[in-house]
Amino acid sequence: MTRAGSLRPRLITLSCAILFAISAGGCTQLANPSAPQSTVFPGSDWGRMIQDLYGLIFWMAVVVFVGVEGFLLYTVIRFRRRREGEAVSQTHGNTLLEVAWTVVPSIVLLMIAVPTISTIFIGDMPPPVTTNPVRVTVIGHQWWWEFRYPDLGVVTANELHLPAGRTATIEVTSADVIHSFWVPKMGGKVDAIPTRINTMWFTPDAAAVGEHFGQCAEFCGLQHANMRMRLFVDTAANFDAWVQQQRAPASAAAAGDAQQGAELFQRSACITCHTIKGTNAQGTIGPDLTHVGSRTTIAAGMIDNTPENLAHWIRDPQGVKVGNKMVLPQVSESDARLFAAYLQSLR
Amino acid sequence: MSAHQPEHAHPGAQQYITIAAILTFITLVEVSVYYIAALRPVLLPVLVVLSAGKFALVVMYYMHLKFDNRLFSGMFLFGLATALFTAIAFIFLFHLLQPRFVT
Amino acid sequence: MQQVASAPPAHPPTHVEEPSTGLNNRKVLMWAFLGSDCMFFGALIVSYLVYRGRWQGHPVPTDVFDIPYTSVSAFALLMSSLAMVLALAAIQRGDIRRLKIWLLTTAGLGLVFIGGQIFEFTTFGHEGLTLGGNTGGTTFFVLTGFHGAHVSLGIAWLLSLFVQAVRGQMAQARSLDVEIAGLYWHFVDIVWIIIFTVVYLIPI
Amino acid sequence: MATATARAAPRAGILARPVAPMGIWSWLTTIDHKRIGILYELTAFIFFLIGGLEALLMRSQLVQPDNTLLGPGQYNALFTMHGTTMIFLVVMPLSAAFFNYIVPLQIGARDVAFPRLNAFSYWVFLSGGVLMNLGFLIGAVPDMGWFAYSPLTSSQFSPSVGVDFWVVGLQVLGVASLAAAFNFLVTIIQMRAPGLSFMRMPLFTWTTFVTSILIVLAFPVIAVALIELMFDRLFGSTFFNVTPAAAGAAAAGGDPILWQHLFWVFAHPEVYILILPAMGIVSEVVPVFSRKPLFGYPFMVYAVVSIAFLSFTVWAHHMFTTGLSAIAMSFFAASTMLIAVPTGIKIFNWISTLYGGSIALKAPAMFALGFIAMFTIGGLSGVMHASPPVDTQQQDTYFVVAHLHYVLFGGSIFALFAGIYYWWPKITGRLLGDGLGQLQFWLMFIGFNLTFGPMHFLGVDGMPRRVYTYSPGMGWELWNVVATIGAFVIGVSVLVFIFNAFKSLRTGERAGDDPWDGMTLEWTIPSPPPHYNFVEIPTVAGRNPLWLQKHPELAGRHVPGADPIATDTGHSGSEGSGAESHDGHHAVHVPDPSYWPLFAGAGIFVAGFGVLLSAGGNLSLLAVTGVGLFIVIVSIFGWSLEPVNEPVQA
Repeated sequence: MTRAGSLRPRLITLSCAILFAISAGGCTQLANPSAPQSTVFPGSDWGRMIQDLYGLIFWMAVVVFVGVEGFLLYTVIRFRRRREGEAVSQTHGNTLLEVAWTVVPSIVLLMIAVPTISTIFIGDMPPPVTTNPVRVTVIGHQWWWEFRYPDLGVVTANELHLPAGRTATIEVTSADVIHSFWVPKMGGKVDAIPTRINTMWFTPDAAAVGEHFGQCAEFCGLQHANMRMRLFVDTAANFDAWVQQQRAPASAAAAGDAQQGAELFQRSACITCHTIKGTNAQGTIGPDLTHVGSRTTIAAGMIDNTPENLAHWIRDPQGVKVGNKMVLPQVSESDARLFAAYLQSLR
Repeated sequence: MSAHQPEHAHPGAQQYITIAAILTFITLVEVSVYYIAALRPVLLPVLVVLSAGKFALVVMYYMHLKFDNRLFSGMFLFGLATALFTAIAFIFLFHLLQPRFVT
Repeated sequence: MQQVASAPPAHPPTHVEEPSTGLNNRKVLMWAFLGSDCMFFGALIVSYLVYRGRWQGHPVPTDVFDIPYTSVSAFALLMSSLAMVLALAAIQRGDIRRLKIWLLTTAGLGLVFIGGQIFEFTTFGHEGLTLGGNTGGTTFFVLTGFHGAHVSLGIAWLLSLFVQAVRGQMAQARSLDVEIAGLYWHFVDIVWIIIFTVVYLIPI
Repeated sequence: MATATARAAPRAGILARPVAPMGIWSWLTTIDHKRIGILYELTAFIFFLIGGLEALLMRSQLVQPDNTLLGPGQYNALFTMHGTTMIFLVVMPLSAAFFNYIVPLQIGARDVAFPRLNAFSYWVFLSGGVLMNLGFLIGAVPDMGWFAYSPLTSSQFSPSVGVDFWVVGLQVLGVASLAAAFNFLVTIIQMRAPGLSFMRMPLFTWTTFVTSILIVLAFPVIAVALIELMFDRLFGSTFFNVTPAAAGAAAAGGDPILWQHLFWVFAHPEVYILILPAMGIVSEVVPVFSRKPLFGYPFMVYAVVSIAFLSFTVWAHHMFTTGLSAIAMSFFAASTMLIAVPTGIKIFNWISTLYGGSIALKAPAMFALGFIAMFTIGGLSGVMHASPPVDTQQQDTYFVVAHLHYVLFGGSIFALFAGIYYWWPKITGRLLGDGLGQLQFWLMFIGFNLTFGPMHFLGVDGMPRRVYTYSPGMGWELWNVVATIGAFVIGVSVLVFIFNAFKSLRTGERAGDDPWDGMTLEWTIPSPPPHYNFVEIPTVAGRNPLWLQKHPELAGRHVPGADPIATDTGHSGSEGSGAESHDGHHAVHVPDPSYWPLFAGAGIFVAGFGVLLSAGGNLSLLAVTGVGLFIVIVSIFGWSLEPVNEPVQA
């Protein structure tokens, strides 16, 4: 027993050191700022409230983790069997101890529950800053996002623009199955459910100006993995400029490839599904293309919006993203190039 | 845990018929209150109480839970209570509780 | 017909271990089943209640309900419970003749109920309430249909007891068989007590 | 012997009674709880290999960004079937295998309360498992996720019959689970040996009892949900359908959220159905291998019972992103956090059982310790999801995948392997090799943490679940490679186990009655037990009766004087001949085999198959279902007319 006794402090130190090393290593990794969809670098007021809560629970969990696992490890090493048939004292329990580890965790959980519930109610109430909010309706489709700004008369797809410092109130719904709207930098996800409208709000930080990634977070069928989006947090001036640009009808194609492409487009099946404001194209099944040339990606954030990619997409949408609703008659390579030139010109 | 409940502990035919008379009476009341316009505002609680009474009478006397081993009551009531809790929760979730923030 | 070498001697295998509680296994099973069935009907009834007041289009169930008609068939089912306990009381006394009468009465009242339900479903269908028409029709038909299936199963059970009684296979010692069938039958009845109130009588 | 006890020519039933003592028919017609337990174990293990293969395929696809090993449809089918298989065809039946084999032994019974119902449960389970996997043969595998959220499951968005295979398969599996749960409920209430009061029952029997209650109350709800989904798909009802059946028609009016509520009212208790038996196994293994009785037995029992109660009040914590009201979210958050209290009690009591003991680090103990360590991590991340705002960042990410695998793999699977190593000698009469067991443990432990540990990081870095591909540059590449390597290490550990099992069956060390210095009644009888289990039903005078009998000096505060197991032949040891030498009036009651459970199970298979045939749109094929139900009804009649035991000719 004396041998074990002298071993004890060293064992405690050792096991705790190992566990702290593991948790600390974990924490550094948990904070990977280079991941564009990281959930722990909030760029909005709502995101920060969630992060504060997460931080509180996380560090409590680390303490409990180190305590419990350390105690377990220590116990196993300290009381491992050294010879067969050892007699050990037959404790059956200790009511005081057991009441203690019923009450103490309850108190710890209460410390989590109170800020949790207050945060729930803050998120459920109208946003605290209501001066000049930006209202956006988000509609999930298999497998792309439609963004409508009802007060600004802007309709776009897959790329959401918001001004820094102004509260965005988001109404989320779906045109088909359940999706989930999620831009981790701004806060948690909200499900897009047909027949229902869910709401959330957040105010992008001034420091968050730039491009952020998001994607559908509720399994929605074949191409769930490729239902992505971008959020651009703009400065106030840039946002206003963007709105002015997006409100305008499609710029008339000048000449050359783009103009040939425009004529081709108006005669094609494209107009049954897509809208280009100011033209005959008034379909509502696919994304609004009025300013498609101003977007950075196509196919719901899958590929960059370059003339080559666009032409490839038009020639073989099922090859790029199997199962998507865009089913076309075969388009010749030269026609595809014309289409792409036209669409690229829609800025 | 008590041993066999002797069979003669079950009530006799006379009591069964009395219960049936009460059940008939409650059913008549139920259907009549349904047609009394003045009772419309309190129809819901009245009907709930009356049908709960019918339910309890059948369970206690015809199914003998009043006389039988308490284990049976426990098994049945546990299921019933879970079902009731779930049903009430659903009514809250779908009809009574709505998110406040709706623009 | 070799026996396994390790088998115990096959003395008359009548010795059954005394159950821990002194209760009958099958009766415990039936009560456990009824506790479980509460959840089954609870889920069906709650599906109806969730949509109640959110029905779209017409007709909806409350448009077509005929309360006096359904009251009569509900009453038939209620009285079948009386016949059922009288059948149980009869076999507990060893009165097989009355057992047969009451079993048949119970099954007959059950058939009246089922007949009423078939007629009701047909009428509702003619008036335009269909399974796929709106959530009212969907939840109403599936809920009451599964209750009807329970009743039908009960009728088959009662009739099989009746046939055994006619063939002279029922005796006072088998009163538990009748009691267990009765528990099932009464449960089906109390479920209808709830359905009748919640679905038919309570206004939106 | 054979002449004297020849059975009467079968008269009482419709069919001749099966009599073959060995061979395939004896297994097909067996109603011996031990053989049924072995059937469950083998079947579930085969499904474990299938489910594991599905996981390895998925991990191979995700090893690098933009991988093209699998297409989206294949990947979606794999994760749907992996989840469904592991839950319903692996963890539940593996637990059921131990319920079957061990619980009657622990309570001193010769069989379960309804042996034929027990066999029926197994055959229905097998039918459901086969129906569920039939889609692989015709290329229509369910691919809508194991949670089957409407309206993705409607015939509009999932016209393939894959969803129907899932619906029908799960419905049939539900029948099997319910039948088994009723049986174990009645068995534990009714068949306990004299003196074995509830508060003396071994913890594994307790968790079986509570699990059975959960099944009995939770499965009817999924049965209703599946019926409603089936009606929507086959008969055009509108429980969950949102969009109108025909263009121009009024909106169908269905609410997809109803499915989620019904599903999670079932599926949250289901989580405890998966974990409670594991906790029971650990509560058996930890005391035996530390040579101490379970610390705080009453608290452990209350914890199990309160977890069961609470499990019906927390379901909507799976739905924090669906737009619940603030009050509802607060309620479900609070009830979810509350469930951490009894869970914590269990962990502290296990560690306290170890504390001050003499811990033998043999394979069963290693797996049990692995369970405690890993389950703690899963529990802590669970508390994080219990907070709705935090959950909105974690829901449907790999963080949740990590959490659920720490609970269900680090939890349930580790505990089930602890149970396999612990009870294998009782079942087969031979020990599994401990060296190979240690190797398997460390491979599995390391592989498990390599696979699922990094998934926490992936989740925090924003990787959603159920994606078949991702782009480079998301910061997810490294941890996906690590996770894939870990998954293959787990695969190797399972191969080590299979090798160990075969080796043990051929040349394993003979176990004897009581290889671990056990505490409970199953270790008082020979290994493997004779088919009647106990020559004489023991009388129990305390918790851990065998332990007290063997070590009266350790009895501590046990009531002095009472013999913990009052039976003269309970420890006879030799190959069951004890019964013959015993005097005449203690005939052993063991039910005879029967064809009917098998036929009834086959009838259910045919009925389910009929629904699948008609799912193509031809409802007249429902006649096949009619035939199946007819077989079931005939079987039930044959079953109820057949006496439990054939009368024996004098």
